[in-house]
Amino acid sequence: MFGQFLLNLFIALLWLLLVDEPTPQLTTFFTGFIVGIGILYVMHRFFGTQFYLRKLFKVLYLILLFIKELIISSFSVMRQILFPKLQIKPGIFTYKTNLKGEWEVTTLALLLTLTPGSVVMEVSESGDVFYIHAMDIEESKESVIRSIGKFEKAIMEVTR
Amino acid sequence: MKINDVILRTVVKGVIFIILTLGVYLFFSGHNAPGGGFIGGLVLGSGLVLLYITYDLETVHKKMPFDFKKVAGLGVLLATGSAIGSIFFDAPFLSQTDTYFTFPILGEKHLTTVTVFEAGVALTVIGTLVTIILSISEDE
Amino acid sequence: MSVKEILEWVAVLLILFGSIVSVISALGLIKLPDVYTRSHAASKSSTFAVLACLLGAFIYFWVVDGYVSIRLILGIIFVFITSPVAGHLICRAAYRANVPLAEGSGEDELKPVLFGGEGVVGSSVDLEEGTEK
Amino acid sequence: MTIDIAIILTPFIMAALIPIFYRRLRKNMIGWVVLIIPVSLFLLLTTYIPRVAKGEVYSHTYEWIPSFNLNFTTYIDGLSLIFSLLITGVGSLVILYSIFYLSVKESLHHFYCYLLLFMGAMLGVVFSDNLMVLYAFWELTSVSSFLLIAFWHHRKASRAGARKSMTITVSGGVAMLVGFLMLYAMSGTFSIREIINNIDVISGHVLFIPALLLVLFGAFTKSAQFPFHIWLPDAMEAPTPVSSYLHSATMVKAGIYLVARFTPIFGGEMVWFWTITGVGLITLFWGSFNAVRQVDLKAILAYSTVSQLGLIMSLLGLGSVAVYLGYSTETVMYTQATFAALFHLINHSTFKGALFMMVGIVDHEIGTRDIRRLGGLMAILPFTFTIAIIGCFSMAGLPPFNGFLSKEMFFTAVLNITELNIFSIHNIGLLIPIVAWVASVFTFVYCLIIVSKTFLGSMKPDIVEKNPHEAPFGMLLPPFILIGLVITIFFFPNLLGEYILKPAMLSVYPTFPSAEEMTPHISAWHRINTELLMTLGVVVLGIILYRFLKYWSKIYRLFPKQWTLNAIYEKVITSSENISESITKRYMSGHLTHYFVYIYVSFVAIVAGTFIALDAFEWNPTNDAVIENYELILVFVMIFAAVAILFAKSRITTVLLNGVLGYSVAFFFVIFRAPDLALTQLVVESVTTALYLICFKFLAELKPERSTKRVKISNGLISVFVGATVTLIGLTVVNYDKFKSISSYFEDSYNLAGGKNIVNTILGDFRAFDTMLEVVVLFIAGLGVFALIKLKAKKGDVDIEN
Amino acid sequence: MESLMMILIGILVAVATYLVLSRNMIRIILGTALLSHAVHLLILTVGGLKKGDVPLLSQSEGPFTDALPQALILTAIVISFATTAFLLVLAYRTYKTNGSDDLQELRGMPDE
Amino acid sequence: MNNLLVLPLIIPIITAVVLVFLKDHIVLQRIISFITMLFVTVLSFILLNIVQTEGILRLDFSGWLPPFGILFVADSFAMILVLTASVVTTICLLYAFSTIGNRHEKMFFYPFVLFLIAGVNGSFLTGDIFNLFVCFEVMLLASYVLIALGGEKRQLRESLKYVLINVVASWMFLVALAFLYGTVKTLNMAHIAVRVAEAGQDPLLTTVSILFLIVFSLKAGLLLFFWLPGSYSVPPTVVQALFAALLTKVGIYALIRTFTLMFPLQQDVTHTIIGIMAGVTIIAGCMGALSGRDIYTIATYNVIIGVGFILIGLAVGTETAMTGAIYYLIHDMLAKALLFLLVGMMFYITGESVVKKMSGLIKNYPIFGWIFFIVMLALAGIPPLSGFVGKVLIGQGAIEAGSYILLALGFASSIIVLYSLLRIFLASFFGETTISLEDSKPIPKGAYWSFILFTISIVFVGMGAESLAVYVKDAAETLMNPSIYIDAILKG
Amino acid sequence: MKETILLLALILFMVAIALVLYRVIVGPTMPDRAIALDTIGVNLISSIAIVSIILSTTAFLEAILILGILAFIGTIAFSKYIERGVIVERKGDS
Ligand code: NA
Ligand code: NA
Repeated sequence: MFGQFLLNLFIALLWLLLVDEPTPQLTTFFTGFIVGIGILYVMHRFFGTQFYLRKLFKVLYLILLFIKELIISSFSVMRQILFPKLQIKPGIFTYKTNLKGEWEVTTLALLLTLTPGSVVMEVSESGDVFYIHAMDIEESKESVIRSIGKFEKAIMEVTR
Repeated sequence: MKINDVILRTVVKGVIFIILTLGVYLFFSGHNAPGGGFIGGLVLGSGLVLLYITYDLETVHKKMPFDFKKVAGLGVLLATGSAIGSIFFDAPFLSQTDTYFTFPILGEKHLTTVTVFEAGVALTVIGTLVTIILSISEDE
Repeated sequence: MSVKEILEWVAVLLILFGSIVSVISALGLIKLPDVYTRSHAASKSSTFAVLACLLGAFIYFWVVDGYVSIRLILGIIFVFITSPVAGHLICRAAYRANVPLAEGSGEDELKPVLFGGEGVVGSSVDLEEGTEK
Repeated sequence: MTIDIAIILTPFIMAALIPIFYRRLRKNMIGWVVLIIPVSLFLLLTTYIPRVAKGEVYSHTYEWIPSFNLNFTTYIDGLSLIFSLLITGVGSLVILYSIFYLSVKESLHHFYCYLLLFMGAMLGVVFSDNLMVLYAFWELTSVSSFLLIAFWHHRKASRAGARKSMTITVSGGVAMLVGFLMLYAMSGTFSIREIINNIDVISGHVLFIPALLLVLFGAFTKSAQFPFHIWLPDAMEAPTPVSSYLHSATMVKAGIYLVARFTPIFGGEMVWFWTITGVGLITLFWGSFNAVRQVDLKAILAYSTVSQLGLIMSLLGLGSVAVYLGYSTETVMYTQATFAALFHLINHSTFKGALFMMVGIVDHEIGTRDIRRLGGLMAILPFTFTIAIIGCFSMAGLPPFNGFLSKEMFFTAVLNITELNIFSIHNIGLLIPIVAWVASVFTFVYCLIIVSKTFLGSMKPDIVEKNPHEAPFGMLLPPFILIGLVITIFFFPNLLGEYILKPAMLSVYPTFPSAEEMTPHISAWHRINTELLMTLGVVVLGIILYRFLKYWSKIYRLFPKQWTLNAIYEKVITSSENISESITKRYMSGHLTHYFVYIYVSFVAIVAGTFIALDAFEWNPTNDAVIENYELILVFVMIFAAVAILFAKSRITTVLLNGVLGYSVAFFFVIFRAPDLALTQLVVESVTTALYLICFKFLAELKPERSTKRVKISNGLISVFVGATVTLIGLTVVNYDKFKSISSYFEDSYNLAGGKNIVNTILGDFRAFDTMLEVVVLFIAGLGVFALIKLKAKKGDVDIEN
Repeated sequence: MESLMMILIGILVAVATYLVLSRNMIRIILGTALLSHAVHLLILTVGGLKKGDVPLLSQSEGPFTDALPQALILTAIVISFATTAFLLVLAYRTYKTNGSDDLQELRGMPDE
Repeated sequence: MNNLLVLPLIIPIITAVVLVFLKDHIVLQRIISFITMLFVTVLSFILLNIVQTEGILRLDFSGWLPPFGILFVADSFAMILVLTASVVTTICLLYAFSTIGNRHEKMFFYPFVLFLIAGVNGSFLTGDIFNLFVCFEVMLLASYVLIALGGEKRQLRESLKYVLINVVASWMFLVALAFLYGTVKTLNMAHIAVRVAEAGQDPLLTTVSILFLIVFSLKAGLLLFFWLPGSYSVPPTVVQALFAALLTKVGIYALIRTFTLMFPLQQDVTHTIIGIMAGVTIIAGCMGALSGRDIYTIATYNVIIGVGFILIGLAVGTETAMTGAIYYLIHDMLAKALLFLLVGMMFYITGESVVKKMSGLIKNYPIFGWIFFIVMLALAGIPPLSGFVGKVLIGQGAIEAGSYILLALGFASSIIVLYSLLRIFLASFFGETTISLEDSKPIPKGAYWSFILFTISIVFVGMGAESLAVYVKDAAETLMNPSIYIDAILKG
Repeated sequence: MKETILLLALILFMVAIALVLYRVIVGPTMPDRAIALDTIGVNLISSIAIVSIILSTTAFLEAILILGILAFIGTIAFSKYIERGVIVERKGDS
């Protein structure tokens, strides 16, 4: 995966040398990089791995997911702030995840924290159980558990 | 239940590069934009402190076995040394020289002895900041 | 109205929006009953507000000055990544420091794990001033 | 190197060499070696006599600190010669005496070293023409006499006596120094002779009288004049040779010398006349009156010395009239008082020196000086008795001893003065002879006491048991030489007058044309006159008083003990120490808050005081930048946070509020266009807050201030005043626009220093030196924190470690 | 604005002074922190506020706001930081050895 | 050439940092620090002489001409003080070698001393008012560490007070600087002088000058000396000696500089206030010295008296008085350092600090005792020792100016000085010796050497005052004629 | 108009800061204060961005990132302090 990226850089550099301007320009380098992307996309199957920019798309997806959750959750919080009569019942519940490794766990935890009405409070020593505080436990617990699978999948798309 | 700092540590592993890069950037950009040796050093130092907070003295010391007092001392020597250098060229103490060098690829760059001076400042700041925090933390 | 002008307005409105969100979240910080619920306000609404504002600024500088500020983007990324961590850490700390959940809270599955007691809400430690042992 | 300076320096050189001799020589030899110095100096000085008698003077200048006119100018004239002969002559005898008097177990090297120091210093005093050098030697006499008095410093009384003498004489010296400086201010010179030559210029100066009084203060303390005489009796703790030398013949005469030396300068002043005469007479009386009540032989002699010094002093006062009157055939007679003073000065040295040595012998052989335990010593100490009786009779003013001659002249002088009609003398002038006479009566009484209580009557049994012997020859020789002089001078007084006193008279009265006229012919016998009758009266009344001493001595008990001068002196010293202590302890409480209060109060009082007194306040907000709403909010946030700190109960809250303030400051830096500042402030504030938190681990939680309401209110007031001071001055400063800032220069930073960030070019180039040092400061702090934490006091470590 | 700042500075100084006059070491140290905030603002204010642009030649043609006070404040901030760091450590060491953080109890008598 | 000027500051700093790297090589640390100070001493002496022939020297850092850059200015006054400070430090180091102990030495004792002297020298030399602040801070930070180093209970307690008071003092310094910059808009001291003169030192400027007066008084111990007795009695002896010799003197230097160069025009206000403050200081110092029952108290209050006395010279303000003040400064630095070393040694030998609990020391330590005697006389201004010339000249100046009250106070104080020290001498050195020679603690050789060297210098300053006159007179002349200084900075 | 809106936004952020300050002062618990302080930092970031626009300078954009960093470090430090009483531990896994 990383080899592809290095190769891409190499192509860009090559491009820079080929163009051979009086002073090297950054834009030329970018041009070379884009050219490299094209070449690599065509060639990626020869490497036996995925096209490395595909991961990039997955990452972008994940980020968009983050943003979406953030927007939704902040609106939900604001709603609770602005409507005083709204009854909430906070509480703490657990969730056990299938994800492994610090990056995966962390990403999931951050995502969960950005989910409406929930904050990850603790991660168990083993690293697979989340203790989650919910703003309104009845409402949040279900929605969280519902969306958690989606998150796990999105993360695994990136990492595995 | 023992505390599991996995989230913190993972995130710090990621953002520490932003912080350190910013520190280096600030250090170099000082001459024409806000920044400089002092603030650069502070940010770099803060980055190190972040590591110490996230991990612990022993772990960080194993991976970065510096005596930060000496780092600071080195900084002072660098700052004063760059200043004293001018004496040997019969210029007033602290005189800074600057020239424009043309590098391959990087192009024309402005090089000045101020940079050495600022590097001294930065090292002192880093060294001192970490020394202070570590000394206190090691106290019982 | 040119694209530029529209974008400018978008930027300005984003900022205004952010500021409103920020005030609301500040109100939340005052109004919500306990530290955990307040942390929701802080780690979500406030973050959202600042992201909106920074994005607005980014667009504004881009559009008006033609200035693509990497620093702003980095700032956005940084805040975005770190603010949930902050929320997580503070809640954890508060909980470990015996800050009670608000009255009327529901179940607490963490308490038995951490303190070995029943999952009942509201430990009775007084945390009025500081939490040092 | 000329002779005169050699004379002064030799004793010092010898003193420096003593430690060397001390190691090489047998202990009993050291005195003999030392003796060489005064003897040879004396002989050398005698060679000056004929030349000085011819009116020659010798002066040489050696530069010491010419930049400030502090030069070593020696001056040998008649006056200084008298004193120098006394110093070396009596000095020789005293050293000879001390060789026998002091045991070899004593630390002789110290003794002779001090003695030589003292001798050199005295010679320096009398030979110096430069006031500053004179002062230097003057203080050196105090210092060396201090060492001599404290010679037996393991005794408490010795130390106390030394301290008293040093304190009093040095104080006098300091006053005298100020007087000298005033003289310099008036005349522009430190040379006594030049001042005398410029007397017309300075005599009308406002500083003239103060200078006069200050110089007199010095002279009086040194010469043990009332009420400063109290150090002298206590100084008797010194070994007897010291007393005999310092406290009869030399040091106490330094004041006399000074007065004589300055008579040409100040003599024409009424203040001078009255002060010296008055103080002299009081001292004369007080000394003799008190001598009578003493039981220690040395104390009697001490008071007697005080009294005799008063006598000489008063004579100098009387003689000063002649300076006022100026030269004429009628006025010459008034110079005779001075003549008598100088004459008596020599006489006193002879008989008093002898008497001290006599007491030394008694003390040495019998082991006590208490007259209550003495008596009947005539039989076993016949030679000593001879010394005593001759010395005492001379002191009492009886013929055929020199004291008689000068005493008669004293009476003449006090009688003469009553006829003058200046200085309001006629009002109380008659008191002068009366006091003089009464004092002489007491003098006679204590002389009788010395002789009879010691040598007459029957011996006390405990003394008999000791089986004492007459003193060795070496101890008797010096007093006998002096006694010999006592008698010789009586028979050949005019030799002394002609060769020694006459040239000195010219030194005191430089404006008088001839010394011849001022040198009276001294005759032991003259027709019966008032003076002789007065002497007769003294003898008759003296004997009566001595007979009935038991009955009238009760009057001494009338003086309450706590009101003696000594008691007052002690009281002043102790109470000034105690008052100082209580005041100092009161404000130096060790309580930091108090110190801060002093500092802030001074700050407000002095700074705001000046600000208001000079009417400097101005306020003109028209040039102010506009205030935006958000800035106003920020200001309120800051005020709110600041005030909240005052009421915060938890330390975390206070630190966080401080952080809020710091961040707000950073935001102000943003608003006020200071990006570098904003960045730095943000980071520093955060790091500082972190430091607080880290350190809180080792600190206690805040406790509510347990101050009283009064303290809180006063602290509050102080705070408000401090804040107001800063604000008011600040408002005025902001409006001040007389100058353009130098910083416009830095705006060319790109061309000058190659940087576009002006602040950074200032820090890195224009003012890089500040930055360099600031880095050093930071480094020191870091290193300091490390050292402070790592270097902890060991357990049970008392602060002995240096 | 300058006048407003001066008043703010005065208030900060007054509060700081009150803190410095208290008996507790933490309060006193905080007082010194407030003092430095105040004086940094003071230095900036006396140079004139908002009289020009940010002193960066790359950002504007001028006129610039006075850069010299900014440089001075920077130095002052650093020094104040250094001092505060040392002071804090000194304070807690004092507290630990003397067992009190009350300056009145830390008077110490001359005859101890 | 002029680059030499920075060496008295930069050489100690660089050496100090190098010594940090030699933490555990104590002997090497000693040698290097001593050689450094010796070098600085010689160098200062050379510079002092160059100033005589070439006039005021200046070094514009980075070559920026005044008033824009920072500069060092060496006039005779500054160089005399640099030289004296360096001499004192050199000799004190000798004392330290044998007494300070390994624990301190390993905790960067020598670096801190070198930083201290660097700050002190920098304060004397700088020609920029803000840089003066920075140099002060270098000195202060080093002093903070030195005073607290050791960690004793009392030491920390007094250190805390010392640091806190100095922090507030530094704050006041900054406030004063702010007001100064706000008015005259410049930082170069000569340039300030020019501008103040141009404005005729109006009421506001005078107020600002008074603020500086307060600031420097706090450092000098003029009136605001409360911090001094406590903090000067806790650190190790050699540190006390350095403090007594150097720290207050820097404040005095700053006061003299401020009111002769920058704000000389309203003397009826400023010098009157200085005079009153000096008078009160002397009185308070005398009361303290009288009240003292232990050697440290007496010694510290003597410092305060000295401060008051020197500042009489400034308050009086004539050239003679200024000459005297400079002489007295030199004297006071040497003699006070020696006094504190001696007092510390007394404590070291006996373990006592109360006067009455010691007795008869002179028998077992004769040289020690006589040196105490000599320094006592020198401090009392007894001729021909070091205090005399200064005292006489200040007295002369006071008479010239008609300041009789100050004259009386100043001269009376020397009696109290004598009295207070005499009390120590009589009670502790004289009297019955209770400890036999064998049982008495030996005085380390290095300490003896430092005593003797100080004594020689005290005698030299007194007897050889003439050899210093050319420097001192030049210094005073420059102080009294600020135009000489100003021209040297701004013209040429 | 845009100017006014920006100013309004800035004022709103300031108001938010002022409101949050209440939480800093009142607490009642330390985590509350920590959260509040974090929020203040975040709001300051926004404010600086707006001021940058108003002053039309990019000089302060570093401050934004730095403030973000500091707010993060500060919050971590605080939470560790609250949780463990120390900020920097000597040994791992304590
Ligand atoms: Na969430
Ligand atoms: Na601060």
